[in-house]
Amino acid sequence: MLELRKDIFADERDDNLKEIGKGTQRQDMLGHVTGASTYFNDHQLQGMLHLKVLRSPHAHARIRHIDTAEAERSSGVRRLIRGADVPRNLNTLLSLINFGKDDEPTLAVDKVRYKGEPVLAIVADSHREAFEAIGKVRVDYESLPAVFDVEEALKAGAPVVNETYPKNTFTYYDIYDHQKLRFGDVERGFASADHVLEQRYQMSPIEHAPTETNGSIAAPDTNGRYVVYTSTQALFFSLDTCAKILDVPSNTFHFIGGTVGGGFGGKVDTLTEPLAILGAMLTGRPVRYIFGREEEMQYGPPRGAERIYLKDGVMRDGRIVARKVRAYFDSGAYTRLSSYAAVKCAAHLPGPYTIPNVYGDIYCVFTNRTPATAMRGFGVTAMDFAIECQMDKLAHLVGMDPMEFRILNAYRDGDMKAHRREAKNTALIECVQVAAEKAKWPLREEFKRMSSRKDGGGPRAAVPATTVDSLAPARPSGQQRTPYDRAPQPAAEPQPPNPAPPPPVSPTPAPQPASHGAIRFSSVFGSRRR
Amino acid sequence: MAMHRGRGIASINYPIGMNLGGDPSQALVHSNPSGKFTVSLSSIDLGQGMKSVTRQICAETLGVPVEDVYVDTADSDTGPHCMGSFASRGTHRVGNAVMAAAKEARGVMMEAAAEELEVNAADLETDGRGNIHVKGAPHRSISTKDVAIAAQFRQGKTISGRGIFLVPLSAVDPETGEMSPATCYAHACMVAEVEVDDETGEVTMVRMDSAYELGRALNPRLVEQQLVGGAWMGISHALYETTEPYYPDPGHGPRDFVEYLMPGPGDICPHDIAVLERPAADGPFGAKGPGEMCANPVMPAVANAIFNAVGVRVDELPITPEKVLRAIKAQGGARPQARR
Amino acid sequence: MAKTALQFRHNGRDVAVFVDGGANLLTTLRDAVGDMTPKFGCGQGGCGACTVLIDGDAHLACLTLAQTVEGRSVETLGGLKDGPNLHPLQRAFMEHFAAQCGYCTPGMLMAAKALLDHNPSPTRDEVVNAIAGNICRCTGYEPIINAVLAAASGGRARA
Amino acid sequence: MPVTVKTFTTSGEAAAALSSEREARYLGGGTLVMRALNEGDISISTVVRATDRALTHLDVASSRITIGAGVTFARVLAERELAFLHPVAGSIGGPAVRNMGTIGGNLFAPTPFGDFAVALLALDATVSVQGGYGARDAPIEEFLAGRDRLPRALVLSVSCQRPSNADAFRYRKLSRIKPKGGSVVTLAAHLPTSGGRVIGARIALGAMAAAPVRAKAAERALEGRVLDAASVSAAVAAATEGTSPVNDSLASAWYRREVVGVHLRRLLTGQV
Repeated sequence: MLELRKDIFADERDDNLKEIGKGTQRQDMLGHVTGASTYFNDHQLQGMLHLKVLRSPHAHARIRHIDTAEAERSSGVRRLIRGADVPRNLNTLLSLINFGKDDEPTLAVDKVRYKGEPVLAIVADSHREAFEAIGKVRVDYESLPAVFDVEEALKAGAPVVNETYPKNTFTYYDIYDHQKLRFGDVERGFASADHVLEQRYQMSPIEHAPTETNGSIAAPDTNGRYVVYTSTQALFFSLDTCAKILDVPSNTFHFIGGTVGGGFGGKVDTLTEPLAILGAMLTGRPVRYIFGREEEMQYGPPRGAERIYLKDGVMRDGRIVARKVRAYFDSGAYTRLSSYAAVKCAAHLPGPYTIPNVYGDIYCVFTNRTPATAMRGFGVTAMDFAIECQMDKLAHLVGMDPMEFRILNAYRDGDMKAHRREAKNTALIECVQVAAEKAKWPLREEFKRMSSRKDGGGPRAAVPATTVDSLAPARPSGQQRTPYDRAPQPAAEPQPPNPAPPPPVSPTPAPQPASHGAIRFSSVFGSRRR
Repeated sequence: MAMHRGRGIASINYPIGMNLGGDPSQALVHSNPSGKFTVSLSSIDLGQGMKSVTRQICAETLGVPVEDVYVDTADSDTGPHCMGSFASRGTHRVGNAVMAAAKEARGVMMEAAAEELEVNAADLETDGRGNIHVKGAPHRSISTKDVAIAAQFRQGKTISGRGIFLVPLSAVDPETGEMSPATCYAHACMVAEVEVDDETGEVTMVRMDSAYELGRALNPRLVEQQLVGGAWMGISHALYETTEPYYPDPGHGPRDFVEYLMPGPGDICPHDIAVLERPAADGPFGAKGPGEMCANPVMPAVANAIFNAVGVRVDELPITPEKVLRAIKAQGGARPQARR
Repeated sequence: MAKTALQFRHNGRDVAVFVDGGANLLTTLRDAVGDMTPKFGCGQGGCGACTVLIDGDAHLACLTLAQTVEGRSVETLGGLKDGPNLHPLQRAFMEHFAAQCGYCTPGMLMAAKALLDHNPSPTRDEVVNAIAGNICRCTGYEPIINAVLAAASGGRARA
Repeated sequence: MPVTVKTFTTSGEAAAALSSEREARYLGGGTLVMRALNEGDISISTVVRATDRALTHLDVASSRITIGAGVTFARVLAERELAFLHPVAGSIGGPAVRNMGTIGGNLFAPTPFGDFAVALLALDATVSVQGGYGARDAPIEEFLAGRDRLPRALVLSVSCQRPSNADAFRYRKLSRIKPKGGSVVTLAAHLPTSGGRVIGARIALGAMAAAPVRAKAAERALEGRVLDAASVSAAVAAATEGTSPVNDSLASAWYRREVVGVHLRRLLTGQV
């Protein structure tokens, strides 16, 4: 049951609209209820072949030898694909937008780093024949010690999971092994606090479990191109990832998708398109590669587990004066998108509250499990679990009503946030007040009268003196440069307190963008070759 | 054997969009001589309603009924570039791109109408039902169909438009983490009520009351779909699902839908939702994106409700009956907290 | 590989196809008959996306050996409409916004049809049990249950 | 090696085919065999079917009931004479699985599945098996203990005495998901009474060992006694004896041991 509270913030809205705000029927609903909606797999192609992947049974092992003689003779087998057949068998998803180094092979060559990692693919006339051929492949593995705990992985002597990052943690800005957030001085905050509370929170990996599993169909198209029916959540992202891995111009591909049986973040990683296309290239026939449910659950990328240490200083009157976070993202064997999760997580601290001293160290850690990826609420969901459980404990500690405790500490318009931007368009207080009203949760009058639009800014708008880590080495040339990048930014001078950010240079008159920090154009996405 | 009830709350905000390599989306709007419009995208509909929301945004911006607009998406040969459907960026980025494209198309349409009615374009307005008339003189009117025919066959104008919306990359200061992560934030508060069996640790959802602030409910039915479905996923994350039940030990991972635990149709509870709208300065009609954040408040609210019911804090997800039972036994039995 | 001839009624029409030994009904309907409405979700019997009716009863096509439907009647979502007219269940799913990605919808509708064919005025619990074998990851089930109750005997469902 | 389907009109022929070919599997409802084929189990090259009507025969007229191995859970649910088994059949799968899954197939289901077998164990059922040389009957406990080592036999039917009164047979399945889910623990009890005292107590547990298992110590605690707080507590205290639960994704061995007693108490005291 949904109620629109039009009375709140009415003065900021123009509700004189015709189509916006109406509960118009979905454009795709008739297709859904008649079964006419067309998903990637709902295509009949003449002479379709089926691709199955041989996956590693070991979490960490060296590949000494692969014997495919018997498999190649197995009935119905059209082609066997190994790592050596992949034109560029090393990639990381965000290399397309200039973030992170290539660290993941499409098919493992020397080493397998997680149980289920693809080692070899077989393209055959039928599912059965593909399975039979896979059963005849002999792989000689040399098992290696594996590490599954994020903190163990960071200890000296831990097995090296991903040689691109030998310390088992993603490198940020070429200098740090974690993403930082520094705002004010938390140690001074803790010293002045009436109570200090440190807690540990732990989330475990979660599967997107869309009812449609990952998959794609690739087929030779006209004029030397390939048509690819795909379940991707990001059409051009996947198209360009395939262009890079298969080392062909991006217009070699004609991607068709758009109707997906649930994504939730689990269909961004371009898991099946590269091999399906390569299969079509090598056999000249349409090839379908679709994850089975067990594959999706155990070897499809999950939402990464996170371990969070959260320390707060709070005053008797309920004001939180310091919040320190140390968090570990379990990226699994490869980077994929987890490197960005740590950045998004750092930006989220300390949650929707104005706290004068905030400190964050967020690690993106490699372990020998299925590589994690984005999932609904990426980088924020687990941190919100930790923060909001901790807020309840702090309220309990100072004997304050949990709702009132949220309103007291809530951020308001004009406050300075920990990532040093002014809080605007805030509405946490109103949400708490309305939820309390709906749940018949008593609030004292003074808290009912508080507003996101009152009592913000002023002293709360200042960037407090901040202690930065002592060893801040000069910044080297920056990450993998592409020919389209401008010269690297000069090392950022310490920002003057409360700087007026320069007006954003935007190629088109984007409607009234909010103020941003220094602008650095990254590569022109999509049309460049590396 | 006793069943204990408890209530817990959580309040959150959520960043709209991505700060990674620049976050652009493009849109094309074109029409045919019968005055019908097509929005051409390459953005993906995962079920969140991408096609439906952009259709309404285009119709509103053009000033035509939604029935005159259809969205065609995800053919890389026809659709313009888009980063993809994730990070709550769809409504905001693609919506703005569609608005920009529709504005340009509207501009041409109004010029063509002005030429037909021999007035200044600035004196014209659309009635949202397929007609364009002189402000204050509704009888001096022309249908968008006739304008389209005139534009095509007499005036030689193409009623179409292109749009791009880019939130430029905001560089992150390595020392302080200073950055512009997002241009606007959605908000929410959730009150969850649970019942805990203190002999088995089983937790049952009793009800949820929530308030979500989303800038603008572009389509309240689609918003309701996200908030109801998102809350269900929140319950699933809170009490049920994981690919590694014994994490960080990778063993006993589920391989099918019997082993992978998610709330069934018999596990759902009433959920009473209020939606607030404080428009974002740069959102299409103020809209932010409800799709991702709607699950986030449920997990902590449920954990806090379990504490209120039996006095145990379980800080590890999912909060299985075993974790609740072990905590109850460790403190020598249930300790219900003050009822709120 | 030697094929086996198979004849059965598909949505009221007689069809004849050749299947491999061990082929399941889902692959047969999609690849041999060309009916794309039943969906592959798991191949394990756990998601219900492949639910079809065999002689009026709900079955999982992915766990049904194709040859076992010889001479029997198979109904899929492709046959639910009555000519151009939507079935009451289809209208109710639309009105109640009971689908988002739509991938579980074919299975949900066939499970609901099997229920209403045997029990025109089900209680809410009976609806919950009828879709117990159908996984939906998007809607949270509430709109689907409400839609089935609304479709039951023209909407006079017992709550 | 493509899969060959062999259909026989009599169970005897089917049993002979099963025992003669190493890679043959019998197709009951399909929930086990078809899943294996879908997931690429290349060890199956022959699927044996039997259309023998005897396999779907249901004899519920007398106090000794006989259920053909090919009878589905849905058919049990539709049979009024088998009302005492409705909670059992109703706790298995969704409606589609119940239209397909068979009583015979359930006897082979690995833990934590096989809830119908748990009920049959508590009812001291007999399993009629078609060996290579004709049918023979085996007590269900013996059948379950040896089901993995059994030469490839075809189950023809199961039979058991009808419980003396509705209250004598009780069943409870605990799963994390409602209304349908895998078993955390399944309990079935047959407690015939004479003069208020339990005579011939049978308690069977599911998901507490590799196959359904009897809680004999708990049975002994009730045998010959009135069902009261003392006897119930004695039975509950002995509930885990002889069990060997495992960790799986539904629950841990620790948890199963902790709660089996709680649920046994609720089963014996008739608590919902």
